[in-house]
Amino acid sequence: MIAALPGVPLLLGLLGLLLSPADRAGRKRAAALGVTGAVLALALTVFLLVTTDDPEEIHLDWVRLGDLDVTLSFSAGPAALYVALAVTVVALAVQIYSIGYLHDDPRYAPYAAQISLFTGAMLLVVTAGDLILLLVGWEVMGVCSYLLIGHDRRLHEAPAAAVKAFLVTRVGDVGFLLGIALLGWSARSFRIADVLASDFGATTLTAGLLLILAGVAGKSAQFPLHTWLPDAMAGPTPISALIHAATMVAAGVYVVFRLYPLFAQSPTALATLGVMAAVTLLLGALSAMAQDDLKRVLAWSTVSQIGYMTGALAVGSPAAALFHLLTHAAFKALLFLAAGAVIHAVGTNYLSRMGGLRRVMPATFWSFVIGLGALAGLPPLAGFWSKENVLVAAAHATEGGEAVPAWTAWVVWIAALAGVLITAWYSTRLLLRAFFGPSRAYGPDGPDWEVGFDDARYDRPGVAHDPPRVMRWPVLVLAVPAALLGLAAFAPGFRTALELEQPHLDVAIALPMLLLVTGAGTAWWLWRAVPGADPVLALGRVQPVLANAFYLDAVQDRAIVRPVKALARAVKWTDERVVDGTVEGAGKTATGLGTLLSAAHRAALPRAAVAVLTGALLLGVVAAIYGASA
Amino acid sequence: MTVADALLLALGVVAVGAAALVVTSKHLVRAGLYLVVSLGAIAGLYLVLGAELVAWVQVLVYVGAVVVLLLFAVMLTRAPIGASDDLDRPAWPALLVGAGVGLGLAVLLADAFRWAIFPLPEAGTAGRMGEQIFGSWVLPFEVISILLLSALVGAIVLSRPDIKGRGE
Amino acid sequence: MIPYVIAALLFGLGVYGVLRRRNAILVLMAVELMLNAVNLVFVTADVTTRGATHHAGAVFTLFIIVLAAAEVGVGLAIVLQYYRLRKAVALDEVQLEGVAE
Amino acid sequence: MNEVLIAVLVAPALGALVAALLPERAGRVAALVAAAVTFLLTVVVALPRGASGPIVPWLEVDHSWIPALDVHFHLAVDGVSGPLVVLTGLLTLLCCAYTMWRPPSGRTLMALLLVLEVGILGTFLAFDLVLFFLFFEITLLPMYAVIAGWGGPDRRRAARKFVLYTLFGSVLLLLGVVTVIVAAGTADIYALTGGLGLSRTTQYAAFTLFALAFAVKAPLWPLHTWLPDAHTEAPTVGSVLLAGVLLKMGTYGLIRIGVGVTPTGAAWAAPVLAVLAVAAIVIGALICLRQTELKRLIAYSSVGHMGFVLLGIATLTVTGLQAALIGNIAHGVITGLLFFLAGAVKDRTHTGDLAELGGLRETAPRLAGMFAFAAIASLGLPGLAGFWGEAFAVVAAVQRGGPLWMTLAAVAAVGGALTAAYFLRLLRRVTHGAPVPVDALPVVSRTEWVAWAPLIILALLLGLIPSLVLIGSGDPIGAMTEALR
Amino acid sequence: MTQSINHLALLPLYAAAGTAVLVLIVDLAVGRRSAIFGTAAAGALITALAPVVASTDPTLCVGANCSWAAGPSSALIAVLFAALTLGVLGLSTRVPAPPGEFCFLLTCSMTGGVVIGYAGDLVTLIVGLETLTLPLYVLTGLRRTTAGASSAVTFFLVSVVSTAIALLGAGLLFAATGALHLSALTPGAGAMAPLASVGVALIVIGFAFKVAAVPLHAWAPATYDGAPLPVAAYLSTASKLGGVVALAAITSRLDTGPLIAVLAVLTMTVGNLVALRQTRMVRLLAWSSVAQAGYILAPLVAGGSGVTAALAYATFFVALEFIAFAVIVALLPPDAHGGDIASYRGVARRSPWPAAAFVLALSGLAGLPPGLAGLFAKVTIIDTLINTGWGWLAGVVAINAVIALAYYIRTAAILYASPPGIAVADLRLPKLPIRWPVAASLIGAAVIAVILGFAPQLLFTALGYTEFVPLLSR
Repeated sequence: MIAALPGVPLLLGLLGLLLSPADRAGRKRAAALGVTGAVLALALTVFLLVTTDDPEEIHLDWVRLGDLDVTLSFSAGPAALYVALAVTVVALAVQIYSIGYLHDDPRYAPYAAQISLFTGAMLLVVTAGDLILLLVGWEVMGVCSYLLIGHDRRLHEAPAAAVKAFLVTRVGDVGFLLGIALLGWSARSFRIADVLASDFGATTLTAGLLLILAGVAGKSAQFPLHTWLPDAMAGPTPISALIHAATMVAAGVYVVFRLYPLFAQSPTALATLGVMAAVTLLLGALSAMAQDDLKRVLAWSTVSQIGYMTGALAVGSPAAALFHLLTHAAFKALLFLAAGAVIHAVGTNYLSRMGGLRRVMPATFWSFVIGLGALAGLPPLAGFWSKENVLVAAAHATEGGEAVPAWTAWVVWIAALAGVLITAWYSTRLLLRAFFGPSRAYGPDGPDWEVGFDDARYDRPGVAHDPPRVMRWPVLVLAVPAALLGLAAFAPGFRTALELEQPHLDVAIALPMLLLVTGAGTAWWLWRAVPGADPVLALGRVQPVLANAFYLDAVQDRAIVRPVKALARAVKWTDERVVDGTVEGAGKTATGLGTLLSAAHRAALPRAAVAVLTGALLLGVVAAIYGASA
Repeated sequence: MTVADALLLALGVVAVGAAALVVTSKHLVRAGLYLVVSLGAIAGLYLVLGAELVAWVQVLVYVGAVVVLLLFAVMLTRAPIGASDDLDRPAWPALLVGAGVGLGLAVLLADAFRWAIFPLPEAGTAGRMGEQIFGSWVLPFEVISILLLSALVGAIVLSRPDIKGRGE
Repeated sequence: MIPYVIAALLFGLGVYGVLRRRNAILVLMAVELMLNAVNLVFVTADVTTRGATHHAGAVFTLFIIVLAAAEVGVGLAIVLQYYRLRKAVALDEVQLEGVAE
Repeated sequence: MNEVLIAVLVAPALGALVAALLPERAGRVAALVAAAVTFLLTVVVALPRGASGPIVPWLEVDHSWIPALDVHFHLAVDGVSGPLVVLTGLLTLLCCAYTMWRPPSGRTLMALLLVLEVGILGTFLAFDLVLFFLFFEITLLPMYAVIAGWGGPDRRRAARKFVLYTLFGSVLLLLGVVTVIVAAGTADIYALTGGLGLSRTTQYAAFTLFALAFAVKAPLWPLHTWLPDAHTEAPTVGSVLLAGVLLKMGTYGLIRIGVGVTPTGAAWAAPVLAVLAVAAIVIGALICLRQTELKRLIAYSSVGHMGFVLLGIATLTVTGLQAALIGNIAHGVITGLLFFLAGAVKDRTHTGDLAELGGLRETAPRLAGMFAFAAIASLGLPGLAGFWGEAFAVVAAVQRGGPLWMTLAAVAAVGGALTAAYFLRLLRRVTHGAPVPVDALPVVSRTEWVAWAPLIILALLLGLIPSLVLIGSGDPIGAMTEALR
Repeated sequence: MTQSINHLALLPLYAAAGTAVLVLIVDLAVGRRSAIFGTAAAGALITALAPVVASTDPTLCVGANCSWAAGPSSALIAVLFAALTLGVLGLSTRVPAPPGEFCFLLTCSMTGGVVIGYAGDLVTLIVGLETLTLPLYVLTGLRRTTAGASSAVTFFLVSVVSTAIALLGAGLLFAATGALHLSALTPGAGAMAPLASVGVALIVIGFAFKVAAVPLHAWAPATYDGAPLPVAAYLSTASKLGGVVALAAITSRLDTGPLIAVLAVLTMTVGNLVALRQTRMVRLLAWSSVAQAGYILAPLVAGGSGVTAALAYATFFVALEFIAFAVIVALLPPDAHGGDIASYRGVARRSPWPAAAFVLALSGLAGLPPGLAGLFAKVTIIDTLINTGWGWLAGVVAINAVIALAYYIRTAAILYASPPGIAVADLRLPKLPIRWPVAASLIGAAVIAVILGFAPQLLFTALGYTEFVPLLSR
C-alpha cells in the first residue's frame, strides 16, 4: 500500500513520457495522466492517514552486494503521511494550474509527465525506509527539477539555470552519497531502522552526519550551496511553486527529521546545522529585500524560511521544523501560484513594471495578502504558529541542557528574530510595489512586454485580469491551508502525529510581534515617503550588495567554476599532448627508426659484405670472451 | 726448431706473401698468378703436414682448374691486362676488418696451441684416404655428387644465352 | 702452430680482399684464399688432434675443395651473366635496395 | 545441456560464414537470423541455475585440445560471466538489426559483427587461459575491419591505432598467461582460481602483466588514448559493440584472471590500480568538460565509467567486484544506447561538432528525449542502471577504510559530480539552445526503435532490479576473494 | 671398416636424389614441359611420403656416431621440403627458364634439404646445406634482367662468404675438439674453450645467413625482389627452413644462448622496423620474413628444449609465407613482378578468395586470428621462452609482434581499400584467370594452414611433443 504511494505517480509519469509531445490529443491525455496521478496519490495519502494508526512498514529484499543488503523498505508514520499530504495537495494544485498556465506550450506533455515523476520521487523520499531507496527518490527529484527548470525553450538563461541547479545540488550529493555509504557500511545495513538503531563511533557518526548535511544543504538551498535556487526561478512558475518552494527544497529538512535520532547524538553536527541555518536565514532574508524580480523575492524568502526549519532542527525541535515545513508548503505554493497569475497577466516578472494590480486582480491580491501574511508570521495565519514554535524552541535551547550547544541556540534565536523583522519588511514591500500605487506597466515607449520574461506564453497578454478558472481555483484552494493550517496545532491528532507541543501564547510572542510591526511599518513608511520609488533605495549603497546576494555567485564562479574549467583545459592538453603524445610518439619513433634503417640498407653490395664480416668479427670476439670466461 | 718447422715457416711466408699480393695487386692477371703461387705454397704445407692426397688434389683442382677458370673469366669480361686503378675501394674498413679477423684468429689459435709439439702423423696417401672416404664418409660423398651435378647444369643454364625460358 | 697462424693470416687477407676489391673476379679470388685458410686449419687439425676418425680433417678438406670448385664454377657463370647484362663487373653497382625494373 | 555452450559459439560463426557466402540480401537475413538464434542461446546459457558449490559453474564443457601447450577447449558459464554473455548476444542482435536495413555492404558488416561476437562470447566463456587469450585476440581484426571499412574520414589512422594499441595489451596478456601456466603447470582457470600454487613473485609479475593488458582494453587511464579516436571514427554499430561489450573483456578479464588467478598480486597492486581508476574518473570527466565532438565525448565518458568499474575491482571486496559487474553491464547498455543515439544525431545533422548542434528537442523531440534519458542514465541517476556500479564502487572504497581509500572514495564521488557536469553541458549543447536544421528524418524510424527500445527498457529495468545481473555472482566472487581474507 | 648401410632408412634421400636424376632424364628423353613438371611433382610427392614409411634407424655409422640419423623431427622436415618443392612447382607456371633445368635444380635443392634433416655430422650438414643453396644461385639468376643478375650476384657472394665463415667455424671447432659428428660435439675444455666457442659462434653466424638473420640479412630483400616469384617463395620458405634445421642441429648440442639471443633480437627488430617503410610487395614480405627469422631463432636460445618450438614456428611460418607468395603469384598480371603495394588496392573485390587467403596468411604471420596457425606459433615460442627462463626475450618478441602488425594490417587493408576517387562499389576490375596449378598450390597450402590452425597438435605430435612440461616450477 505504501509502495503504491510513490509508485503510482512514478508509473504514470513514465507512461506520460512516452506520449507524443506534439499533437493536441496527446496534450489532453497528458493532462489526464498528470491529474490522475496526483489525485490517486492524494487519495491514497488520505486513505492511509485515515485508516492507519501505526506506522506501516514494508521490507523486501532488493539486492545484495557482498555483505551489504539493500532493501526495498517503506515506512510511513503519521508525520510522513502529513508531509505526503502536503506534497500531493500541492502537486494536484500545480497539475491543474499548469493546464491553464501552459495552455499554448507545445511541450506540455513531457512537462506534465515530469511533474508526475517528481511527485512520485518526492513521495519516495518521504516514505523510503532504506537510505538507498531514499537516495533514488532524492536524485530523481533532482533530475526532474533540472528538466523542468530548463523547460522553457525561449528563455536563454533557463538551460544554464537548470544545469546550475542540478550541479550545485549534485555537489552536495557527493557528500550525501558518501555519508550514506559511511553510515550504511558502519551499520552493515542501509535500512533506516537499522541505521537508527546501530551504535556508531563518535567520529564515524559525526563524519557521516556532516556529509549528509552537505547533501541537505545542496537540496534545501542552504548556505553555501544555496546559489542555485534563485536562478532556478527561470523555470515555469508552477514548477517554482511545487519543486522550488513547497516540496523538494524541504526534502533536506525531512531527511534530517528522519535521521534525527542520530543528529541528537552529535552536537557537532547540530552546531554546524545551526550555524548554517542562521547564516542562510539572514542571507536569504536580506537578499530578498532588494530583488526586483517577483519570483526572486519569493525564492530568497524560501531560502530564508528553510533556514527557519533547519534552525528548528538544530535547536532540537524537529516537530517545529516539520510544522513549519507544512505551513510553508501551503503558503509558499499559494504565493507562487498567485505570482504566476500576476506574471501571466502582466507579462513581466519585474516589480518595477507592476503596481496598482489590486483593482484589476482582486482575487489574486487577496491570495497574496494571505500568503505574505503567513510568510511574515501574522497571526492567526499559518506561518505565525509554526514560526512561533521555532522561536520558542530556540529560546528554550538557549537555556542549555539540550543536545545542541547553547551558543548555537543563541545564534539561531537571534537570527530568527532578525529574520522576522526583515521578512515583514520585504513582504510589505512586495505587496505595496505590486498591488498598490499607480500602474507602471506602460513605460515611455508604450507597453513594455518583453519576450522571454513571461515563461510559458507565446502570445501577448491583454489587459491584466484575474486568471482563468483552471488557474484560479488551485490558488483559492491553497489559500485555505495557508490561512488556517496553523490552527491545526490545536488538533490533537495532528499534534501527536508531529509530536508537537500544545501551542501556548504568552509574553514570548511580544518580541516577534514588535519586530513584525516594525518591519512592516518601516516598509510602508518608506513607500509612502517617496511615492513611486522602491523602498529598498533607502538602503543606499548596501542595496546592490543585497540585490546580488552578497556576490556569492561571483565568488562561486571565481573559486570553483573557473578553476575547474582551467583544470579541465590543462588536463585535456596534457591528455592530448603528453599521454597521447607518448603513444603517437612511440609510433612515430618506430616509423622513424624504420626510415633510418631502410635508408641504411639503400646501399651497394659491398656495404653488405662489410656488415656481414664486421658482424661476424664482433660476434666472434664476443664468443671468444664468453668461451674463455665459461 | 725442426726441419719441418723451418719448411712450414718458409712455405707459410711464401703463401702469405703471395696472398697479400693477390689482394693488393693492381694487375688483374697478375693477381691470378699470385694466387697460383699462394695456393702452391699451401699445397706444400699440406705435404709437410702429411696430407699427401690433399696436396695433389689442391694442385690439380685449384691450380689446374679453378685458377684457369678465373683467368678465363678475366678474359671473358674483357678486363684490362695491364695495371688498372679502379680495382679497389677505400681501404680503411677492409683493413680494419681484415686485420681484425686475421690477427684475432692468429691470437686465438696461438693462444690455444702455444708451442706444443705434435708428432707428424703417417702420411695420408691416396689409399688411406680412399679407405676413409668410402669407409666413414659415404653420405656426404653421395650428396656432393648431386651438388656437382647441379653446379654443372646450373652453370650451363646461366652461361648459354640461347636457352630462354618459355615464360618470358 | 705455425700453420694455424698462417691460416689465420690467410683468412684475414681473404677478408681484406673481399672487402677491398671492386672487381667481382678478384673478390672470388679472395674468397678462395679464405677457403684455403680453412683447409689449412683442417689439415693442421688432423695433426694436432686425435679425433674419433683418422684423417677426418683431410677428408673434410677434400670436400671443401670440391665445394669450392663447384661454387667457383657457378659463381663465375653468374658473374659472367651479370657482365653480359651490365657490361661491368664492379660490385659497387649492385644495389641492395630500390632497384628499378 | 552443456553442449549449448558450444552451440552459442558455433551459431554466430556459422552465421558469419553463411552471410559471407550468400548474396547481399539473403546474407543479411542469414546474419540476422544467426544473431537472433545466438541471442536466444545466450539467454539459455545464462539462465541462473543452482550450482552444487560456490565455484562450480552452471554449465561446462572441457575437451583436451592441444596437449603440447596444455590447451583445453574448456568453456563454462557462471554468475560472473552470464550477464555479460547475454549482453553480448543482445547488443550484437540489436546492431545486426540496425544494420539490416541500412545500405551499403550490410552483409559484410553483419558477418564481421558476428565474428566479433564469437570472440567476445568466447572470451567470456573460456575457462582455459590460452583459450581466453585466443578469443581475446579474435576480436582484434574484425573490429579493425569494422572501423577501417565503415568508419569516418580519419578511419584508417584510428583503426590502426586501435588495433596496435590493443594488440600491445594482448601480447602482455599472452606473456602473463604463459607465466602463470609455466609456473602452475595448468591453464585451467577453475583450478587456478584463488592463486593456489603460485609463488608471490610469480603473482606479482603475472598480475602486473594482466593488469597492463586489461588496462589497455578496459581502458584505464593513462592507457586509454586509442579509445576516443576509435569511437570517433567507428560506425555506429562499431561504437556500440566496442563500448558495449568489447571494453568489458578488459574488466571481465581483470576480475576473472587478474583477481581470480593472481589474488596476491592483485592485493599488492590494488592501491595503484585504484588511484589510476580514480584518476581516470576525474580526468575523463574533466576532458569531457572541454570536449567538442559528440562521439569523442561519449568515448571519454567511457573512460570515466570504466574508472568506476576498475575502482570497484581494485577494492577487492565482494561488494566492489559486484559493483564492477553491474557497472559493466550498465555501461554496456547505456553507452551502447548513447552511441546509437549519437549516431542517429550525426546521421541527421551531418556533424558531431557540439558547436554546430543545438535545439534538438524542438526539431526532433523524441530523439532528444531519448538522448536526455541516456545521458541521465549515464550520469548515474539512482533508479537507472548506471547508479549501482558507481555508487557501490564508492561504497566499497569506503568499506576498505583508511585514509587512502576514503580519499579515493571522496574523489571518485566528486568525479561523479563532474560526470553530471559534462553530461548536462552536452545536453545543453545538443538538445537545448537554438535549433539547427536537420535532415528529412526527424522522426525515429522503426529500425531505430527496434534497436533502441530494448536498451532503454534494460537501462530502467536494471536500475530497478539489479539482481538480474547480480543474482549468481556472489558465490564465485566470494571464492575468488577467499584468498584475500 | 666399411659402413653398413640401411637402405630403408635412406629412402627419403633416394627418393629425392632419384627425382632429380629422373627429371634430367625425362628432360632429355621426352622434353615436354608437362612431362617434366609432372615427373618433378610426382617425385616430390613420393619424397614427401618416403620419410613416413622409411625406417628411423640411424645408419652409416662410425662407432656410435652416425652420418644419417633420424631425429624426432627429421621426417617432418623432409616432408616439409618435399611439400614446399611441390608447391613451388605449382607456382612455377610462368618461370622464365627451361623447364627441365628448372625442375632439376629445384629437386636438387630439395635433396639438400632432405639431407639436412637427417644429417648426423658436420660434413654432411654443410654439404647438404650447400646442395640446398647452390642451385638457388642459378634459379635466382634465371630472370635475365639486371635486377635478376644483381640479385644472383648478391646472393652468391654473401652466401659464399658466409659459407667460408661457417667452414672456418667448423675448422676451429674441429681443431679444438676433434669432433665432426653432431652427436660427438662437446664444448672445448681448458685452453681450447675459447677456440671452440669461437668455432661454434662462427658456425652459427654462417648458418644464420641462410635464415637471413641480421646482420647477415642484407641479401634477402634484394634477392627475393630480383628472383622469379616462385623462387623467391622457395628462398623464403625452404631455404630458410634449411637454415633453421642446421642451426638447430648445432644449438641443441652446444650452448649458444647469448649469441642466438643477440641475433634474434637484432633480426626481429631490424626486420620489422625496416618492413614498416617498404612500398613494394615482395620486399615487404622479404623484410617480414627477416623479422620472422628472428622469432624462429628466439627459442633456440634455450638449446635443446627450444628446438621443437623453433621447428614448430618454422613450420607454421613456411605454410603462411607460402600462402602469401602464392597469392601474389595468383593475383599478378602476367608481366608484372611483385609490384608496388599500392597497385593491390581494391584487389579483394576482383579476387575475393585469394584476398581472403592473403588475409589469412598475413594475420597468421602477425600472430592473430583468423591466422590461428600463426597465433599458436607465437604462443609456442613464448611458452618455450618463458618456460626456459628467457622471459625478457619473450617480451621483445611480444613488442615486435605489435610493430609487425602495423605493416601487415596496412598491407592487408590495401586489398580491401578503394582506389582514390572511386567508391568500392563502383570498382570494376578485370577478372584474372588463375592457372590451376597455382590455385591447387594455394588451396593446398591454405587448407594445411587452416588445419594446423585448428589442430596444431598434429604438428606437435609429429615433432614428438605430446605433453606440456613445465620446467620452471621444478
